[in-house]
Amino acid sequence: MDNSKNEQGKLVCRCEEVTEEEVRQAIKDGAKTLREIKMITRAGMGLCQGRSCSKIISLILAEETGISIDKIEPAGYRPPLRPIAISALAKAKKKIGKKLKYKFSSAYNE
Amino acid sequence: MRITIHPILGLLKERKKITIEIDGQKIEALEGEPIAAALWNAGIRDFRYTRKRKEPRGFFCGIGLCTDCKMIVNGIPNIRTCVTLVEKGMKIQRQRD
Amino acid sequence: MIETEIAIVGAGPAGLAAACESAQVGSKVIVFDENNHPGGQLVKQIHKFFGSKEHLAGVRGIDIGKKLYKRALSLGVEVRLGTVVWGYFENQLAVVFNNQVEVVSAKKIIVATGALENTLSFPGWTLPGIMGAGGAQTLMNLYRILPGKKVLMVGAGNVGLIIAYQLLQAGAEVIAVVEAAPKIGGYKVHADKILRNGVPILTGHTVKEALGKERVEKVIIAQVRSDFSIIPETEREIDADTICLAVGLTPLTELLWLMECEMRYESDLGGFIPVRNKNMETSISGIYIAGDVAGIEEASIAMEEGRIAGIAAAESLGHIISDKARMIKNRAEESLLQLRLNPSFAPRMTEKNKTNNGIIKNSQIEILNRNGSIPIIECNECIPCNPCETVCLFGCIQVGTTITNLPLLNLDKCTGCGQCVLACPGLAIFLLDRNYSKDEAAITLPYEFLPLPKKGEKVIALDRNGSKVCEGEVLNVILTKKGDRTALVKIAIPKEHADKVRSIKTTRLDSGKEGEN
Amino acid sequence: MKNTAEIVVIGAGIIGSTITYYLAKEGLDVVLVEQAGFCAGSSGATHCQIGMHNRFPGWGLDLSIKSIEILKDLSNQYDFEYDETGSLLMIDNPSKLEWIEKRREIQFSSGIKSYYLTRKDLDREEPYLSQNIISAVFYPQSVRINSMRLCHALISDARKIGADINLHTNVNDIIVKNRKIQKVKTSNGDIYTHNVINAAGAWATKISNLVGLNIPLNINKGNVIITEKIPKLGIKYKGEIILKDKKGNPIWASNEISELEKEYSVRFVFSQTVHGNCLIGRSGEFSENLYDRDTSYLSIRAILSRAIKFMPILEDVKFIRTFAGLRPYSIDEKPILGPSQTVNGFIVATGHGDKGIGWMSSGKLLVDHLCGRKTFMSIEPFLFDRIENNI
Repeated sequence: MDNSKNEQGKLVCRCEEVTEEEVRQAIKDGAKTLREIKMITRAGMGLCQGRSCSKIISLILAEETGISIDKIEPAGYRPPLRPIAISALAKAKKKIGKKLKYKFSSAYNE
Repeated sequence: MRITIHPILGLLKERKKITIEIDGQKIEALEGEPIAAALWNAGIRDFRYTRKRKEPRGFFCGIGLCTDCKMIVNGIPNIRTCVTLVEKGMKIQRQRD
Repeated sequence: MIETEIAIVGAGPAGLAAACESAQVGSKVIVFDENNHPGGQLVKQIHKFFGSKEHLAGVRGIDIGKKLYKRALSLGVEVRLGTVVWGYFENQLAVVFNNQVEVVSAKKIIVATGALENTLSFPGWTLPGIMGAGGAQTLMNLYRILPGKKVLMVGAGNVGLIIAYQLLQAGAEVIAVVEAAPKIGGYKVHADKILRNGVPILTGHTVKEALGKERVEKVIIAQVRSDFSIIPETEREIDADTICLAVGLTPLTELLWLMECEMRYESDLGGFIPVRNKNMETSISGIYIAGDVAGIEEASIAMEEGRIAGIAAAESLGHIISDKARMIKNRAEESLLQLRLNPSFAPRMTEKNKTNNGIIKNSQIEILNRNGSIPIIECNECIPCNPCETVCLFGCIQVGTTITNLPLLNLDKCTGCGQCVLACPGLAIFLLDRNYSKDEAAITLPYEFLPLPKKGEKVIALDRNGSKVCEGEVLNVILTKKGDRTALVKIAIPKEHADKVRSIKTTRLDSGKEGEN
Repeated sequence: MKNTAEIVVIGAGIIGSTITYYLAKEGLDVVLVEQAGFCAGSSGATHCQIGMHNRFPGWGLDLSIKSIEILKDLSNQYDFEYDETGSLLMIDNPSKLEWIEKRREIQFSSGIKSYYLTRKDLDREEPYLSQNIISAVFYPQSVRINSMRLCHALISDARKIGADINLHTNVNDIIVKNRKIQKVKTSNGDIYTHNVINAAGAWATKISNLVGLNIPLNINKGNVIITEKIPKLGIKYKGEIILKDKKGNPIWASNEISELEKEYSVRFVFSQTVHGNCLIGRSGEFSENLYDRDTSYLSIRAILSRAIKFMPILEDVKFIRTFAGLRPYSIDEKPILGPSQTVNGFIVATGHGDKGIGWMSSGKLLVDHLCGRKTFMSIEPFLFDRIENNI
């Protein structure tokens, strides 16, 4: 069975592929808030903006520092609360995925 | 696998079948269902491969929050397939960041 | 710019209840929801809810959602689905629908955004096939796609137990429910439903690692100590294609953080929640909350909170005089008090009573052996629930005004009609006829699986842990409208097994698994 | 937290972190105090680039060139995503051509390299640019970094060599006796010291008020928008330049500029991180309120509507986060560096406007000056006296 990926360490942040070890190291390096852990490790900086990992990381932070869990606030929510297409705000009606002049696919093939 | 008959929900209602494409492979989907559901039904579990570890990822939260099911849809990357409904002829690619 | 008196974020039980209450007294209400379906999480709750008549007890969640939505529409509420609320700028909400951003100006805002599933991280937890239990529930009950064939459920709280049962209903095999705590967290009746269908609940266990290449193929579980550390050499490798994580919920408070509402941490309620007053109004005047975003509780509680928030918002807009509003709020508050009666505070059954399966007045013990069917109530936790009392035409079951009381049986007038069996949302009532024939007893079970057994068919009779006891013969299968898709299956079994048998397994090929590939 | 120090630095933005790092390297007993986390103010709300296309001969360029030199050197030790991206100045209107040519000549004379990309070149190199861009100038020396990782690296290293780092610690008061600093009172206790460096960025005025001084700053609030990760869209750093008349007022020669874009002084700036996220800017609004760092709906809208005119592909890109930074400009738009003449031991390092990263070398300049070392350039133009005397 393939578990070579597991040997690279247990992930806590799914989006940015940050391991528990990296988070603990950031805390040892002085991080005391979720924001600081995020700045150092990128945990919570991905597309989901920390929605999956912030609770797990809060628990690690509480465990490592002894800070009470009720004092660990989220890293800060900012608009937009969901990924929003730029055209939705910048422009009039335009449906996702329709009549594209510029294609990403080519960039992916590079 | 579709649950065609269910003790509480009864028979699966007839819905229009459409075809979508995943990395060139044609699969059947039902109108009104999200892309992720159609893929799962077709037995596809790996929706994307991650940047660092090149790990497979699939359906996880189902409500558009975890963003793990993101794929390239009609050329546009990072589309949350669990909340994006299928459309006829949609071209979907596994995202390899 | 969209203008309205009340903007509600979230069309789940709390949001829709708030909408109905405020629209009923003449408020202009728009509800926004990012999902394409109304009802929030109710759309996939296919089990019957606890509570009392006022809380629509005994009705399946999915139908409560439909009812609420219809009612909201009939009251003139505008429900905008597929509309994401993504920002809050200078007292206005920014929404996006069909890739078009709009701004919403509302005099009052009710935030009913619900909750987000917690996750559990273990090596390999990112493999496809490992998902939130709610995600799996969405797949099977909303989109009608089976999440997997061999499923391991992680977490024995109510969510884990209920979804494990629903996985069985959908035709999946549930290998086990693992729970790190030393005991089951959810209601016993929910646990019993899966136990008697052969799903073991492994308390004091955790997932150590998931293995697989393109998807999960194997999972290693292990026993844990009370500090949740793994006990060496207790590891077991199990084949599984799906792992569901049901490890709690967190209020989805992101919008309230943006609004800069004052928050406080309540671990029992799932994390940070907004500080609110009796009107469900937050620290910011004109912003109300209801439902799971205000703390993780039951859907029936969410609806009552929604009523309070809805009527309070309408009151502050001058649509209802405060005396009347107070009456409605008081009623909702009383209801909340009842629903919140914590089972752990209520009196536990004695061991003796437990063996009798239901509380029966001592003087009636002899009636247990009379001819004909009598109910056996295996409800020994103080759940806020009383449909068994409400449904009995002969007044044989008493719960009383405190709905967490255990049901009290008075068998004098019992006809063995079986209405209580159908009404019990916990599927915890059975009918037992000890003297069905010379050698046989007959037991009537609530049954919610496919295929339904047929009269005369031989079935395998299972005990409370799902182990085979004996064979049984189906005497009767009744599917009534009142039973709402719960069938009554009556089987004959040898007399000596009367107190053991609590479930059946059909031996026919499962037609529910049609289309398997 | 230590209760004595040779010198206390207030602020853990890019300037405060740099100063702390060099002071610690000098072997000084330094305590850093910061009200929030590291890099939590303007340094954390920036494009993180040093763009040569908007530099001109003089002190500003000297500071920038030295900053790049320092950063390149530091990048051998720390990973802060130092990236020699170069930058592309886009020309969307023929009326800019003559002006840009003049600018290039001046820049070239002081060592800023650049070369033209014709429309044909752009078709090849920059397939995602709008066809409305008539040509562009590429500046190969521009770089971009991750300021948060840089701040963290500097602070961590300073800590390792003995600096006492105190984040989430408020400075409540600074006690002055006989025109000499005695101690700093913080939310975590008092520090006895005779020297304080005020590197509090936009909050520097508030800190100086504690010792009875005033630092006049113009606070400019700027929004930054972050997108999802996407494949590389050509040169990682590009932008437009808005012409200004002699009074410094913008001349809107740009194509299709809307009233909204004008209102928020929007200028298109685009940069893409090594991870693939894009940062889109920028707007500017003068602000008095140091507590209001919310992004405004209209300013985001203005930035995005400008952005898609230059790079239409961005229409389909999703933005995931927006935030605002407060850029502290001094009244003559020069950084303010150096000791106060009226309060002994009170030293200022602020006023970097939107160029905190580009002028991070000013931190080294200040430390070298304070330690009596030879400085890489004269500190004269930046000295606090020039403003202090004007109060």
